[in-house]
Amino acid sequence: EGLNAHFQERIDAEEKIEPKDWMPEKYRKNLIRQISQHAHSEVIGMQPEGNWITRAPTLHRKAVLLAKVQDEAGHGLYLYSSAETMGITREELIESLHDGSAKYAQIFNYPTLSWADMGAIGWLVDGAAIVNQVSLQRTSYGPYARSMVRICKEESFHQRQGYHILMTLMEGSTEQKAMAQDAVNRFWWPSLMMFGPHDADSAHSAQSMKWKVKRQTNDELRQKFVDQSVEQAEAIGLTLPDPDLVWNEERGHFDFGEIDWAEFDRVVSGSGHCNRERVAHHRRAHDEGSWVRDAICAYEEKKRSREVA
Amino acid sequence: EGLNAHFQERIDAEEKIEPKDWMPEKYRKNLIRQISQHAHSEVIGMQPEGNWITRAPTLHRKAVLLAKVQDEAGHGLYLYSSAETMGITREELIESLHDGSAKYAQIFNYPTLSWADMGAIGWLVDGAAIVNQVSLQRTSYGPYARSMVRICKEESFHQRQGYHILMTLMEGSTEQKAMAQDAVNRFWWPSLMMFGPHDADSAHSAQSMKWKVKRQTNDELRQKFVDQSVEQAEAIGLTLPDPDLVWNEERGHFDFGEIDWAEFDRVVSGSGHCNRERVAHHRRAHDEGSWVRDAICAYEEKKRSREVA
Amino acid sequence: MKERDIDQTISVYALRLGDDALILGHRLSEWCSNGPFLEEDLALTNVALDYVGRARNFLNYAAQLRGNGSTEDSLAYQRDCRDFTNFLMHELPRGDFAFTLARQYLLDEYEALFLAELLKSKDSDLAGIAAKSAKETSYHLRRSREWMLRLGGGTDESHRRLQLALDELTGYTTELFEMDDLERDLCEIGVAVDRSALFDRWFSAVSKTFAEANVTLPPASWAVKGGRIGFHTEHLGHLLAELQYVQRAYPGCRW
Amino acid sequence: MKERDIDQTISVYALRLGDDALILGHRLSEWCSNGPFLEEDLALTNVALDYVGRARNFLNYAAQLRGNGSTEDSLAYQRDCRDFTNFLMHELPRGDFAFTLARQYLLDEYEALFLAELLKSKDSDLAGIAAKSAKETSYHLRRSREWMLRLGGGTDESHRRLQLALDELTGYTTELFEMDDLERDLCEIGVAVDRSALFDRWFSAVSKTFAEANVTLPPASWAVKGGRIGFHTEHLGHLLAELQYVQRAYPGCRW
Repeated sequence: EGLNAHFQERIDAEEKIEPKDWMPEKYRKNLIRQISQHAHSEVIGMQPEGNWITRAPTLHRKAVLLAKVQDEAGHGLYLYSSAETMGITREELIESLHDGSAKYAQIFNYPTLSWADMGAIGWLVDGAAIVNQVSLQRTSYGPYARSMVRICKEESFHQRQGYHILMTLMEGSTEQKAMAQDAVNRFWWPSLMMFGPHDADSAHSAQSMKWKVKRQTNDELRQKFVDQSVEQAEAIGLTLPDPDLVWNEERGHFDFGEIDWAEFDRVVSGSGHCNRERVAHHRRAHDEGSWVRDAICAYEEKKRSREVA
Repeated sequence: EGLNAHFQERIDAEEKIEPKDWMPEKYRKNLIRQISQHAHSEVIGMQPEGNWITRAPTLHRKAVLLAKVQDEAGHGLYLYSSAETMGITREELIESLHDGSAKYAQIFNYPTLSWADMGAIGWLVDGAAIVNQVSLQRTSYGPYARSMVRICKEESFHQRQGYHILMTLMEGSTEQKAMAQDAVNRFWWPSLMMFGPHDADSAHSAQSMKWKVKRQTNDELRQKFVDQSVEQAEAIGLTLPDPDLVWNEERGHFDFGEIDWAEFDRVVSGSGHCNRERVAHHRRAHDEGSWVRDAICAYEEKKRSREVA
Repeated sequence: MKERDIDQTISVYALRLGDDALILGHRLSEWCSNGPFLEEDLALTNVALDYVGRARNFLNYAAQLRGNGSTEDSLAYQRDCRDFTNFLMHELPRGDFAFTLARQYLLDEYEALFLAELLKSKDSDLAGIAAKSAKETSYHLRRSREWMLRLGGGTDESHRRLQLALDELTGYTTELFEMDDLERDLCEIGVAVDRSALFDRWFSAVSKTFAEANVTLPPASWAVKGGRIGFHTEHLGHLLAELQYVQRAYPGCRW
Repeated sequence: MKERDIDQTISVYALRLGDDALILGHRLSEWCSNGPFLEEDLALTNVALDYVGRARNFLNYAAQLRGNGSTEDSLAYQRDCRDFTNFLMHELPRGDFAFTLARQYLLDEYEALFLAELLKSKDSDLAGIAAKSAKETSYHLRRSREWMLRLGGGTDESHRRLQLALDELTGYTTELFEMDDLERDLCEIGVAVDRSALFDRWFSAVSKTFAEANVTLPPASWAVKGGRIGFHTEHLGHLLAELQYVQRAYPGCRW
């Protein structure tokens, strides 16, 4: 009890919790869940964009996309390391991904169907991620907060690059404009879903706010994202696919339509276009790589025994 | 001795040798070698053309190409059956293909690099094959001769289809014409090599002629092919890549340049673009299919035992 | 609907059926020289050929109604991923032999029922294509059904692979039986088939076969759909890159 | 040679080097999300990125000399298989991890020697690109060499796979060291590298590594060549279908 109270005092005083500090078991579990979900999202997120690296329409765009996906791998690494500070191994994290007990962002279960999707993902998906991550820079767990600082710097590049892809398309041919609008039509609502259920329906929210694992609620963050996106869309002639989107003078925010939570549930429960494939892809690569990992272990082992001898 | 003499008498009298007839061991071996090489050529020949089925430029051409490759599979089946009449099994034939002891036509070690290659293969490669096969319709071994009759009918379709592909290209854009000419440049000499070494250098020829396994010599058949090809090339504006090609009034045939036998030997000895891949492809498909073949056996076995019970 | 509108609607309908045939035919044609033995190579190529033929018939009719210089080839080679309207099941990679044959069997049972209805279409062109196709499909079905029994009743390995294929495929069957307004409208005037009405017969047929083969088509706890509105899997784009390369690289040529 | 002819010859030379980098970069980029563990995914993507950058530098220079509105992108996206001049080894499918790393190591040793010479080219653009590339390659080489030791000295399985990869690759190394007239001419005026002169040093370097890794590069009893004259394997066409699809499907657009 005393430990718990002291822990909460530290949180309230905006102290960062560090790996060796005492923490409630639920806090630990909650964070492992959140960080691992975040890590897996970076890693699984390599697939929908990786799908277009070999088809990028210019060498410049190809280089930028490659660099971006590389950054995502890097983010995955930071985040796995953060999670590992809580006493879970990478192998365990990967196992949970494969057996379905760990999640990743649902948006990566949507397929990438045109080059414009690289723009929409950069602009909207990375955009939504940043809104969330900026807020998480002040999360109470030290290693996680520090990961977020590093990640945020890179993500804002990604968002600008995505936006630039769409801008270029919107300045192009009729077909290109249609391609850009179509991508935004498909990714807008799933991006809003990225912030999670409404605050009232959010299972983990209240406790997470108290522990300052989360610093702003789902709905606050979502509103922020909507507000910033409307202006950006208008600037390049894109229409956001929501007839209810309108400026609310009184609130000082944009009102927007209700999210189709049935669709969200459908995707969560396995009916997204790519649910099975994303995990199967990861599992295949992991399985195909097992002989390589074994080889390194054996090699290092031999080296050590030679050094001892 | 008496058997041998009697056998040769039958051959000389143009009687067909049938599976149950006595035959010299060397005749049997020679024929197995020749029929299996022919069968394997049909089967391996599916690969270079199969390489363009998914990229055929019109649906009509795709259907024609599919039908052609299907015919090749069919020819492979007839020929394996002919070989099997001489007491060798399909599995043994395939094993010899995989271990390199059985050959297939060297021309299939050349890669198909453009759509025009489908034209060149049909016109030249099938064209050369027909010249050979027409002659083999009168070969002394009955089952083989009958296979040839069936096969020749279909092959002449294939040749016309190939020629038609080239004709269409030659009526097309500058790029299409160049594509057609390039394909002919690459496939002309290898087609001439299909008839094998000069008669003087041919290891098996004399005995094969005596047994009427072969009815015309390599050089006779090659000359026939050259003569017919020159006119066909001219008709659609293609140039055969041989500066020495010229009409010889006295011989009543076209003279042509010397084949680059060093190149032929290079390809035979493993330096063709596709030697390793053709066999590896066949082996992979065969290995991947082993569980299917096992399943049929097990299923038939179970059915039989149910019927007995 | 006005005459002109009806024609355009039928054109879209024929396009859908053509896309189904084209894309499945493509996947089947990938088996060429990759079959488990030569007879099967020949048989799979043969089915592929039937589907390419069917695609040509439907696309040709769609092009004719569409006008504006459309041809079977412009429809096959000059539309991008989002314009294709085939069911998602058809575009899934060929997988192993069990996957290809399980998909084929599920679709053969579906096609047999579908074509038997399309035969009665008031649109005589569609009815004519259906007549020709139905004969092919009855042959395909005999073959693919036999393979279900062989694989299900063969070895442990073949049984395992077949069951795995069905686990993967089940969620893609849902959209085969879902109608949209366009098809409902055409259905009302006796042109299109009410696919939703085929489900019970289909399910009972496949259930019977799978019971005999000792495997199960898992209940649809998930369903991926969108083919008819061009919402595809990531596989189709790669397929089209290959299918369309020559036409795209040398535009405006005759071949 | 006349000034103008020299420029055009150098343009072809730069194009060759650009094609090598572009095609190998493509194969490496296919590893994205397919590596054996995340660090390696990152590392392979990084090498791919270096090669794409190198391709851009060479192709850009080739385009500049070529004129007529050529750009790095028109060269990468608007030529067909027969116009590409990369070595055949670069276009072979990625294979397993052992194959990709063995190819990379063979090429890294080659590139290290080649770039060290190109650094001294009288053509300052080529020398400049070489300088930047040489730094990258020395990093790549350290990595790929280490992997040869790890795989050769790891498990029986990794040793077997590495040896298999070398058996497959050996015949493709010959053309790395064969000169044609064009390169000989440029060599004479101090622009190009005499690749034939690199063989001994290359062979001694790889032999040393392979001895340490307990594998062998089999003697070249066969040699497949033709990349520099556009006589490719069947793999390149499929690679290009993917690489060029978007540009081909929507011609004349900015991206």
